Amino acid sequence: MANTLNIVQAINQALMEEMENDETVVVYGEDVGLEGGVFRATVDLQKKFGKERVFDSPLAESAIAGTAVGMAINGLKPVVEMQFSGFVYPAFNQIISHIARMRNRSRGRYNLPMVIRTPYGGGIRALEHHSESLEAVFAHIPGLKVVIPSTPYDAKGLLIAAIRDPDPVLFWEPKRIYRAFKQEVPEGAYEIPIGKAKILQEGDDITIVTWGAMVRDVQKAVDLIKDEGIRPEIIDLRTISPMDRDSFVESVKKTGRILVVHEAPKSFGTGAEIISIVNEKAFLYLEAPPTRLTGFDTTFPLPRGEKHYIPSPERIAKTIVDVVRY
Amino acid sequence: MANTLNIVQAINQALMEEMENDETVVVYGEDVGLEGGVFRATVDLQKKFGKERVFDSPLAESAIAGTAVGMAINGLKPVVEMQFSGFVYPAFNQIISHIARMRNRSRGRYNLPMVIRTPYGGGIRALEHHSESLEAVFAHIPGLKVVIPSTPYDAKGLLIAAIRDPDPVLFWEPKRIYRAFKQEVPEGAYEIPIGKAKILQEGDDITIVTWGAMVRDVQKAVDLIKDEGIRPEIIDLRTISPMDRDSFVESVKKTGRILVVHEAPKSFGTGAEIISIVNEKAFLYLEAPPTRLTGFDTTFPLPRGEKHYIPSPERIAKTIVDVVRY
Amino acid sequence: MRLEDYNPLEDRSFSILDPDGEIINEKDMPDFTDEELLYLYKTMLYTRIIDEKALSYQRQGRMLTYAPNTGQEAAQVGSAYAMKEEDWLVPAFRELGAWLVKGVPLKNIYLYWYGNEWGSYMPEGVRVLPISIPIASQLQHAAGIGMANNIKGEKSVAVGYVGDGGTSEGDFHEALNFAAVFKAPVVFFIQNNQYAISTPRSIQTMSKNLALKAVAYNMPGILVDGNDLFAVYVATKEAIERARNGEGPSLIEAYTYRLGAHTTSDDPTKYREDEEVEKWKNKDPILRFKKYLKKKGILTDEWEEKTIEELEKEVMETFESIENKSDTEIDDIFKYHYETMPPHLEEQLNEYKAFLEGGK
Amino acid sequence: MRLEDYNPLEDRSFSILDPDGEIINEKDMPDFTDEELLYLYKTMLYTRIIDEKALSYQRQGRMLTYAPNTGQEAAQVGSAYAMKEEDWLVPAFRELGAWLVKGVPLKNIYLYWYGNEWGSYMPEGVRVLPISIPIASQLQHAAGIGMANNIKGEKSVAVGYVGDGGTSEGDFHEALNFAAVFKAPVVFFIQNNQYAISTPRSIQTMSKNLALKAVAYNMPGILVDGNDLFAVYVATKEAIERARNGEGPSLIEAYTYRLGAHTTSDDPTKYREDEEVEKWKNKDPILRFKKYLKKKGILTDEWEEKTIEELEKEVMETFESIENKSDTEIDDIFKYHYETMPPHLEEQLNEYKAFLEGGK
Ligand SMILES: Cc1ncc(C[n+]2csc(CCOP(=O)(O)OP(=O)(O)O)c2C)c(N)n1
Ligand SMILES: Cc1ncc(C[n+]2csc(CCOP(=O)(O)OP(=O)(O)O)c2C)c(N)n1
Ligand SMILES: [Mg+2]
Ligand SMILES: [Mg+2]
Repeated sequence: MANTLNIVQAINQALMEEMENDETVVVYGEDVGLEGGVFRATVDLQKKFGKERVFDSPLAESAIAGTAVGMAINGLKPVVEMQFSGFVYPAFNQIISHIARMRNRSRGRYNLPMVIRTPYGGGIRALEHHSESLEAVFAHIPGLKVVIPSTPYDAKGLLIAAIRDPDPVLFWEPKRIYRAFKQEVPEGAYEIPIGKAKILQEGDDITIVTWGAMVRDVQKAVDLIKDEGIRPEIIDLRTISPMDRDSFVESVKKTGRILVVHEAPKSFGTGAEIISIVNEKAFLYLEAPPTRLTGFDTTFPLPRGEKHYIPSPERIAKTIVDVVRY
Repeated sequence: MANTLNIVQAINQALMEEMENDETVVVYGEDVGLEGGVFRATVDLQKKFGKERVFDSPLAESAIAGTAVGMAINGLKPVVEMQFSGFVYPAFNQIISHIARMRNRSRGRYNLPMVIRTPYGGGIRALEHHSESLEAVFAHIPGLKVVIPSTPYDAKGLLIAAIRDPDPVLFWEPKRIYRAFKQEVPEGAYEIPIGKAKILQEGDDITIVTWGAMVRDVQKAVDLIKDEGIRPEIIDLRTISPMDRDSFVESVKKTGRILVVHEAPKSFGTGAEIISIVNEKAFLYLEAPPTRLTGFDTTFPLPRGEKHYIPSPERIAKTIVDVVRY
Repeated sequence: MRLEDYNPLEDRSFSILDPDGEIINEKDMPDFTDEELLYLYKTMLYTRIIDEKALSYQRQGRMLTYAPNTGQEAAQVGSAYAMKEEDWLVPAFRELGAWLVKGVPLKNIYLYWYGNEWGSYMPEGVRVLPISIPIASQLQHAAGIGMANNIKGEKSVAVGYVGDGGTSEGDFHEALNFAAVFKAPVVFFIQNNQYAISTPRSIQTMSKNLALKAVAYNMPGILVDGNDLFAVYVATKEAIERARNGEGPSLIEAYTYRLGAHTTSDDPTKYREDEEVEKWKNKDPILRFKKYLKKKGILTDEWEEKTIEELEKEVMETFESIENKSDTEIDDIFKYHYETMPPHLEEQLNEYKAFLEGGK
Repeated sequence: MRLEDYNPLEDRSFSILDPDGEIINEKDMPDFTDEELLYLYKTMLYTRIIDEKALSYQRQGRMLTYAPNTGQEAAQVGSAYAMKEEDWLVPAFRELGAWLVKGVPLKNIYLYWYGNEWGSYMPEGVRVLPISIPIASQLQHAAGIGMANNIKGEKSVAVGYVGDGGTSEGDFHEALNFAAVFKAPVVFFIQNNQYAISTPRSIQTMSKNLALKAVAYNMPGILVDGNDLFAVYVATKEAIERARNGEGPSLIEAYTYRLGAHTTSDDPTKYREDEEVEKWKNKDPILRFKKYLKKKGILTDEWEEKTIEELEKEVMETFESIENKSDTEIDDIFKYHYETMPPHLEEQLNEYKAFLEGGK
């Protein structure tokens, strides 16, 4: 059986099913219980599994992350929500100093099967701090996994994989496309492996790497220039760390060109890492400068300015053409 | 007049002189007052300027950073110390959500002339969290400046520039070489501009970019292979963000090769950013793959393993040769 | 009243004006002139009108996310009225009445919620910090402002606002602790409106009230009826003067209720009962103030009608003055990150402008 | 004693054994067998010997940074002795006596301070978390362990340790708050040794004692003489049993003193007077326990001499068993970041090994 679901619904279904399958899974965070989360990703979970396993927490991100460490050590699989990725920062110390390190620190004695879910990214005309895309910050920390789905199908499969992962996973959800489209999503558990990218479209003129909400914008961009005779290979990275390097390295060996598109700030972002890997592994194949099209190195603007920030399909299209015509 | 000082002493002198010159400068943090800091960088400041302007704070990094925001808005220039860079994380929310943003948020109405000083980096056989090099995390945040000196002379001049800067500066001090060597340091204030790298040695075979304690290791490495007939250009980046891009871009146009050496983890590090900039600005000049030699993508090991972590002069030397011989 | 004599562990609420507009505590009644009373009433009306208009603009799709204040006017207006011009207001994001009293132009406020950063550009002389979204983090700024006053020997006071939910954050603890340790002239003002989005106060903490958390820092704490402007004013005034006199910080819990939604994105019927809301409507801070003024013979229907009409006109004109005219300049996105724009930002700005000019 | 009846606001210290080895509170005296008393004494001796040896190895350049415990033995041993095997010990980094009672082998402890991660690999069945360096952050883990016990319906309790300095961190506040809100079976145990490195307790907080901070979370708080093993044991025992019975968390402040340096990198003469140290030497927890045992006739000089000799031998042998044999395997640096090593780590490991094999 399959249903047609959007991303929020797919996430909700993944949580439902994993809580059903595994009674050690617990869900908590700010407003996730009674009301089912500000984006309704956890809706009905409390009704179904009770207040013991699905509950509202006090307003304190460090404690949400920090208590999850204790729970994971003590046999549970906490899946906690941070209300927006811009509010993960109070939990930064717990994430970097403990969550990323407990397995290594204890030489494998204590591992942390836990997930931190949070909606990330801009484009929803929101207040300050509600549009952040700082996945690269966490990807730089040894010991973490950072996963970003771009479709309902992937969201469910990746979240299930994250919950079952014996190690901590940061699960960043592209809120701009939470409800943007629906897709057939099979009922019942399935996993999409963490650390594997997906080739969305094969081509041999240019490799385009992207993830999250930008996937659709890249697809729109490619559509805009479909008469230009360019055959791009589009890769949805799906996991930011550890990264599926082969996916784009092999692709670049074929295309000779690479464009990374992300909405996070440009400098020190994920694009830089991808480009460096390409330099290390496919230098001799490069026919044009590996290119980044990203958010600016500025704070994400309030709504009256936000349309400038996220690379538009038009800008992406122009950049694809520029790189191919280089 | 000039004195021969090591880095800690140069920092102390910079603080002394700026506190003398400008009565709005205040210094606080954990153990910085009476005892003068665990590394003695603030020694004698309290004696000289009193407990009002130099004081011990309670043990709370978020409050140290957060109160500095209020002080800076209210007319002071706080220079706060975080005891080790591994303990900056509780202050992450204040740094990223407020310190980096106050000027932009208020459209220039409130700017924050403040400095966060902290010893960073490994190699001192220390406990966990005492060896961190996560400058890239902060450099990815729009609105911050990240400065790292590598000599006593630079430490003083950069710190004075940081204190006088109308914007917040993160001043990361390479603790491994705090006392490693002395240098003539002139008395009296001088500034070294933030955002400007320094070419330590000119050459046209390879560009080596590094900073902090690795500068000396690179110099040692170059010395190890001085008979190989390789003429490297060595650049001390000095500011991680905003970066002096021209320094290495121009150099690569001459050398065709670049090696970035840092002790932070490899993936998503500063090396990636530098390599991407080189790709964007000097692609056609590249004769070999831009290369990174860095710390591993692992937690910094406890002392019995640390010798493996930081790239040794021998490894650097071998890598230089490899890149040049590519 | 003496703040030090009040024991928050006894869990009694300090109040002066009851829901029927009666003065139940003559002794502590502040000595306002009729003019002042009308100003305070007018400001509460202004606050409510701004709220109502914003909500209706939002429903019409002319306004973005907005955080309403209805029900909390006395807590906001009363506390800010206790501040002097030189005092600093350090808000969270739900302090409309306080902003107005402190001189923040409505234009700024609407501009902010309309999605433009210029809303946070405070006029010269208005010592108000921008809205701070990360919960409780702003309290540290209040503590720092107070610490700086001590260092500089200035007599101004910082008033930091936070919600009931905000008391659970680590920053709340650290800010109060720093302020106490450094005897900083700061007043921490909790608007306990019973909810943090959908999460009721009972889930935030087991402590009987929030004011008693002051005990942990050895500072005075007081629980006041937050819908009683007089009580709020008196307690805040005393806390501020205490701070100004070098006696250090205090904590005030204003017990109030958010009659509306958390923000325009929120549907409160999901998490609370109508009866609860009705109960609190009877405690409306504006209503009881009006009853008092009427009984005192200070307020006339004509004055009220005229005032409301004027205020509505002003609010509408202000909104119209920014509507559709407040798109962010591209340069503004880049210009304010550093005093001098670094080359990489300049490059990004120029590239983007070139793209726009290049058509498409 | 009833924890709930004790009021930390009164600032009285709970004690049983005075510095002269006299029982001053018969009513609360625990009912230990002679064997137990000797075990406790022996463990405190063990703790001190481990400390002394570590310091001497360190001075000889055979040991790295070490954080001494001398003076705090009663607080550590007494509290841990109140724990059952199924209870979780969540340490900061200065809990030597507690580790030993809970079954952490000395070898692990020395290995850790010797700079090898294997020190934190706890034997099966030893419910002790690794040393946590970031101050106060571990309390959240204790709260989470307790919350998990509630969810799983398990009857074990988590005891989280923190120093006086640690009470200033936001995490302290959040952890206590979570534990209280979720009625988690947790005991928060403050070793107030008067200093956080050079910073005296008086700079951490204005509150009269640290135990009273419990009031903010509506949990019991008690100030105990931390150099009195009996008092520490009784208070902790009651707090643990209370937690085990579903009555929620409590806070214990053990008032003690660090007789030595903060760590071997620290010089305490920079920030405190000799007289102060001397005063506290008279309150030595081991000395008073010894006086008590002597008076009771339980302890003989022969037993003590023999025991010390045995312990010293064991300590030296343990240290020698790890000395110079504990360099980290290169694989170990990489192997424990994830269950399965990702390709980029494998690559880095292989490249590095190839470099080492390639000579140079
Ligand atoms: C650090 C942080 N976490 C989460 C949020 C999301 N959020 C916005 S308002 C709010 C509730 C705040 O409740 P309270 O402090 O009681 O203030 P109120 O909204 O009732 O005025 C939350 C959780 C945030 N803004 N900041
Ligand atoms: C978050 C954090 N900040 C700073 C430090 C550095 N540091 C190590 S121990 C210490 C003092 C701790 O004092 P206290 O909590 O009283 O424990 P004690 O050392 O007295 O046992 C400090 C500041 C740290 N380890 N973690
Ligand atoms: Mg509230
Ligand atoms: Mg201490």
